[in-house]
Amino acid sequence: MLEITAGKSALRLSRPVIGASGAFGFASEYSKLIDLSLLGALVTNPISLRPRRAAHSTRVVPLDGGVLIHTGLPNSGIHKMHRQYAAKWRASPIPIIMHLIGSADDLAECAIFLDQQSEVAAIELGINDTLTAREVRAVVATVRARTQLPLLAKLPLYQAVNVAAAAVDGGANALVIAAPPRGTARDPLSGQLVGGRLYGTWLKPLVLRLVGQLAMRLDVPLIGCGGVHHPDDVRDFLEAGARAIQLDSVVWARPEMVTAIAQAFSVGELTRMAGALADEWRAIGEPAERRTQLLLAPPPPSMPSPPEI
Amino acid sequence: MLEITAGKSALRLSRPVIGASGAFGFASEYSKLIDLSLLGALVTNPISLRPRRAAHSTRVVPLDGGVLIHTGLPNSGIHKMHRQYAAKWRASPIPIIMHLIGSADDLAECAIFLDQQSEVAAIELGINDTLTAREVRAVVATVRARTQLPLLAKLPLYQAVNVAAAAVDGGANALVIAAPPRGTARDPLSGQLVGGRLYGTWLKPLVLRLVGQLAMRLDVPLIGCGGVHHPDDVRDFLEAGARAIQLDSVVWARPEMVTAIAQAFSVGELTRMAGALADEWRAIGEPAERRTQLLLAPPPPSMPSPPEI
Amino acid sequence: MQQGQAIIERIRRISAGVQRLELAVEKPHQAISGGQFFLARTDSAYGPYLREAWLPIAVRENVVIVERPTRYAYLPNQVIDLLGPIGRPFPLRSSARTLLLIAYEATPAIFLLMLQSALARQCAATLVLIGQARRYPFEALPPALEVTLAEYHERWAEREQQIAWADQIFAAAPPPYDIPAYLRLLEDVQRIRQAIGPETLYGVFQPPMPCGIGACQACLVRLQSGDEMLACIDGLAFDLTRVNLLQNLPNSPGA
Amino acid sequence: MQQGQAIIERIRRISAGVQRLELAVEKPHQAISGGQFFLARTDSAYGPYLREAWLPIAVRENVVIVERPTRYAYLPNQVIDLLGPIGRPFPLRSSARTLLLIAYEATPAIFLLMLQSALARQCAATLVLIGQARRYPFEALPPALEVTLAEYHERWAEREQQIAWADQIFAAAPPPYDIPAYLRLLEDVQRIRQAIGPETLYGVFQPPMPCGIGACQACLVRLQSGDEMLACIDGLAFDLTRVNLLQNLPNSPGA
Ligand SMILES: Cc1cc2nc3c(=O)[nH]c(=O)nc-3n(C[C@H](O)[C@H](O)[C@H](O)COP(=O)(O)OP(=O)(O)OC[C@H]3O[C@@H](n4cnc5c(N)ncnc54)[C@H](O)[C@@H]3O)c2cc1C
Ligand SMILES: Cc1cc2nc3c(=O)[nH]c(=O)nc-3n(C[C@H](O)[C@H](O)[C@H](O)COP(=O)(O)OP(=O)(O)OC[C@H]3O[C@@H](n4cnc5c(N)ncnc54)[C@H](O)[C@@H]3O)c2cc1C
Ligand SMILES: Cc1cc2nc3c(=O)[nH]c(=O)nc-3n(C[C@H](O)[C@H](O)[C@H](O)COP(=O)(O)O)c2cc1C
Ligand SMILES: Cc1cc2nc3c(=O)[nH]c(=O)nc-3n(C[C@H](O)[C@H](O)[C@H](O)COP(=O)(O)O)c2cc1C
Ligand code: FES
Ligand code: FES
Repeated sequence: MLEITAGKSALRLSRPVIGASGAFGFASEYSKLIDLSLLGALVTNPISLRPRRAAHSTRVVPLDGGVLIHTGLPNSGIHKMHRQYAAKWRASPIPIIMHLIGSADDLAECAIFLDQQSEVAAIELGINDTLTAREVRAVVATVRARTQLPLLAKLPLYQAVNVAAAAVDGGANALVIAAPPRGTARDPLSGQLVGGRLYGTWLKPLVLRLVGQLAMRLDVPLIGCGGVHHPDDVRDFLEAGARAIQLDSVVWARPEMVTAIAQAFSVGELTRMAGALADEWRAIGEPAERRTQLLLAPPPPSMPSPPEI
Repeated sequence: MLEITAGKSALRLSRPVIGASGAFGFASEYSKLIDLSLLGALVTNPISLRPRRAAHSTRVVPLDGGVLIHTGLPNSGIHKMHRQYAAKWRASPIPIIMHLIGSADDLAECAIFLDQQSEVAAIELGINDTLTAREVRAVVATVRARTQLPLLAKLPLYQAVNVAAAAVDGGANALVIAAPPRGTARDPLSGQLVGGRLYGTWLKPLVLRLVGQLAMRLDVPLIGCGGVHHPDDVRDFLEAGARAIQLDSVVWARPEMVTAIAQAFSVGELTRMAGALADEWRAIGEPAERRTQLLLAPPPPSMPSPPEI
Repeated sequence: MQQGQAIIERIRRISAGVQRLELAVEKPHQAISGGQFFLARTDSAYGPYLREAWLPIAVRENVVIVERPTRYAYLPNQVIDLLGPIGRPFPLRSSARTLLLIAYEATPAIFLLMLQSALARQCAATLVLIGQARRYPFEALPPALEVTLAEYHERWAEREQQIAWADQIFAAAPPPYDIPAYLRLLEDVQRIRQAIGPETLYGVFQPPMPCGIGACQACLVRLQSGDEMLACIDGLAFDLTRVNLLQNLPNSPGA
Repeated sequence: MQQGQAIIERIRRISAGVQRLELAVEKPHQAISGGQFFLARTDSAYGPYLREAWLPIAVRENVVIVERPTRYAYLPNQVIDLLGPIGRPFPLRSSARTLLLIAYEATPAIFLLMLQSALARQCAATLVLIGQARRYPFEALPPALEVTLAEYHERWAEREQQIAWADQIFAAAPPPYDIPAYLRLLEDVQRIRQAIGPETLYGVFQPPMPCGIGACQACLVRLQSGDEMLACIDGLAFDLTRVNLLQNLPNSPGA
């Protein structure tokens, strides 16, 4: 059981596996395919104060081993979204975390509204790529001042190391490392270069490094997000110092892996997963610092890979 | 023909395709497999003032669609390297660019040394990931003050947008976007998490976006580096505003593609490559701004992909 | 919508470009109707990362026949991971007696399952194959179907009568869709029929579908009302009088 | 070293785990000697990104036979892209008359091509298969070769005599190499023979090789002199009395 506390309120995750914003929809879309109660929590797709419409332009470019997506974050604004989804969120077997985007003023207004409601267990703030550390602290503090809910900050990949401490100073109770990076690819349809966010297995080594670096520096719970496609990936993130992970595009590519990953964890305690080596494996309860230090300690004697005979 | 000039000295590239540091070795290693005269220039593996030894630790982790490498940048120091390779560099059919790494003081000493020599046509500075914009300007200016040679600055992926202007202010004559990012992966051999730089086709959309962003802001020649594996990738980089590209790990994975990519360019002028659409294609001579603007202009009427019948 | 496994039982090449795969599928995948499809993965690895749309053209007990281009190679007994059925059945009106199907430069495969039930209830149906679509092996089509060929839209000589004649009209194009073609068709239908009733003129919209389940919001189609609909949930057929065609141009200036 | 194409002419499974592929290769790839190998790519895509090491076990005119684990599936007529030959031939001394080859938990395939020429010039050769290596189908080995089996190094009962007897000793392990095993062997050889002459005791080092041509510097092996050598250029066999074994432990504390 992982608890992310904010004063008297707390977000309790029965398993360290969370459905990421953008991948699972606004509520129970995936309940047709997946037993969502296997997850520790679900983050909604991004929600803004005012309605946002879908991007006009090309929204998907399939890539070798990944995909570029630019949706424009369509949603009908927090008040209408709440009317539309409150019943589903109440019926959800797992805590719902709302992903909020917008200016500091917009986010403050959203936070005040959510503080009056009961369906949402925590807020995840999407931190814009262009904000400086000082601005990140200010945005988070603005929201912090207006809600009792636990506050997660999802940091942009490139800026994660630079703005992480500021997000914690501002009052974030946990950090999500990281939002998927932006990229450019040629749209085969229009023949033009288009921009969007990038998803794929290759994200994992990039994000894993940031988690390792931040776990050595910060005391706040870290949630790894990016390129998790296999139970072994969860093990790697936990060993690098994450307390939980988020699953994103794997649910599109191989929904059955979401279940496999979630089932690799029994409630509260952590069983060893397929492929895990006994002497490397650390229980999830140990503090992040401890686990990360171990990575830098002397290695076990060499373990030759299985012979090919 | 692309010229990168520094006062009276100039680096002249007959083709906008360059062998990147770290991939092609120190001189003619690949001449057994590739006609190097097809390239516009070759950048040496990183060279430091003093000798550096190979990393003790795991140096290669094969990944899905890519590879993590951490060599420690072994080299016997600039003076010994020069004695060892000067004859080969003189005999090279294409200009040799030396990739230098080290502190500002080390780099200054290397620059003074190279300014006395004749084999090297330009310097590429490896800009450390941890430097601020101010520090980047200072490092580049220190080297600039000590050599007449054209100066390329190779910027770290995550920091490229933040430090690019500073590198130009410091006196860089061209920017290489970008050095491969660092990551962490589990070494199957030791069972431990290890760090290193990441290579693979998936780098391209990340780098392409940075090139597009910088081309709109800066006037300096940009050289795209990262994930180029196909002639069409070159076209994408040139359209986004790059004046040339560097090839790195493709030479390991598919050496024949280096030749295919280089041969897609006739000398000076640019022929259309396989798969290029006539109305999208821009000549290389046009200024970067012009080409990048076109990306934001209204699109041609929709072009359906070839039917599957 | 379910995830399940299918086995390729038989592979039949019906022309240079088209092959038909007979898939033994599980129960939930046998209940598929015309206009619905599968998102398939042939590989346990992640290349390609997104699933492919597989179009069923016939269902026989536990066997679904899908059509695939011959440039993809399959093996008998190969196991395929299927998500589906995706989308809504095409809105074939029970009162419709005359059906006009138009394939612009595209395979008409997406129509064939609906066609089966339409012909079974005595609809008269005409298929128009335009441009490259003429390469489709129409010998393999049901004999009761009337087939018209045209080099391009304006050369489709019978279009006045055929458009006037049809109770319902469905048009398809290479994925994702072909807005200019749909615009030309819409104008023709407006001119020829004056008022276009509801549920009369449909275009097929098949944008890339990362999730296929309504979660990722990447497959939105914009309507003139300002609303947006998901192709994977509300599609693939959209009423062309209700879609905002200009706002769905790929990479349009409004982006 | 050249890049070229090979065609799989024949596939023969010689045990549950081992198959032999007969490859028709181009001229430059026929000139391959014991200890050298190919870096192969079966696919025009980039997965896996790095090439695989393919070990030739025999050469007959334009055919090279390589050994591959049976968990990889190949097809007759499949085209393979080969880089090679990589590395130096194993330094078999012309004066050597007795040869000891040791496979620790690994296939002895890397020795077989050298063994062919050694046997041709009347060397006496013993192959020691240790641990999992005993699963190798030794019926497929040349009859002139003496084979010894052992559960693990310390259970290798004949090692005193065999080490004392051999003019040259070569040891292999699963890639990249097995430093603890090589250390145990080195200690034994030192104890049994007192002085170890030059060109006597070799270990095979096969780190991952991104380039195979001496460019990427990723395959360095550290020597006791402080020098470094490239496995792809100077290997695969390194004199175990000259290598700094502790500094080549994977991910060692010095890192
Ligand atoms: C966490 C988070 C918080 C957000 N908060 C807000 C908010 O507060 N308010 C709000 O309105 N929105 C917010 N958003 C939404 C988001 O920031 C933007 O609205 C949306 O991404 C539009 O950005 P863009 O695509 O124009 O920018 P970019 O992705 O930066 O691209 C700029 C333009 O350049 C083009 N381009 C990029 N690279 C190249 C290239 N190489 N060559 C040529 N062209 C190129 C792109 O296609 C694009 O048109 C938020 C998003 C996130 C993730
Ligand atoms: C352009 C350039 C310029 C350079 N200039 C210099 C120079 O001036 N002087 C010089 O000496 N060298 C220079 N170098 C070389 C380089 O900066 C370092 O010497 C070398 O990379 C060693 O860094 P590192 O691996 O220790 O650091 P990092 O890659 O930052 O990693 C720090 C440590 O943490 C570990 N780690 C990372 N992520 C995780 C994780 N998630 N979990 C657990 N552990 C993790 C890593 O394995 C590593 O041990 C330069 C390199 C470049 C590219
Ligand atoms: C399909 C999809 C997936 C997303 N995945 C994530 C995610 O993993 N992390 C995150 O912070 N936000 C996610 N979001 C929200 C994006 O991070 C981000 O807010 C949005 O993509 C920004 O701009 P764009 O989609 O308009 O380019 C996702 C959004 C969508 C539409
Ligand atoms: C195999 C290899 C490839 C390299 N490729 C590049 C490169 O593409 N760009 C670059 O700036 N430097 C390159 N270098 C140098 C690295 O960018 C960088 O200086 C070095 O990798 C940093 O640390 P590390 O290898 O010790 O992790 C390469 C180095 C090696 C060994
Ligand atoms: S494909 Fe994801 S919402 Fe339709
Ligand atoms: S594999 Fe690249 S130098 Fe040996």
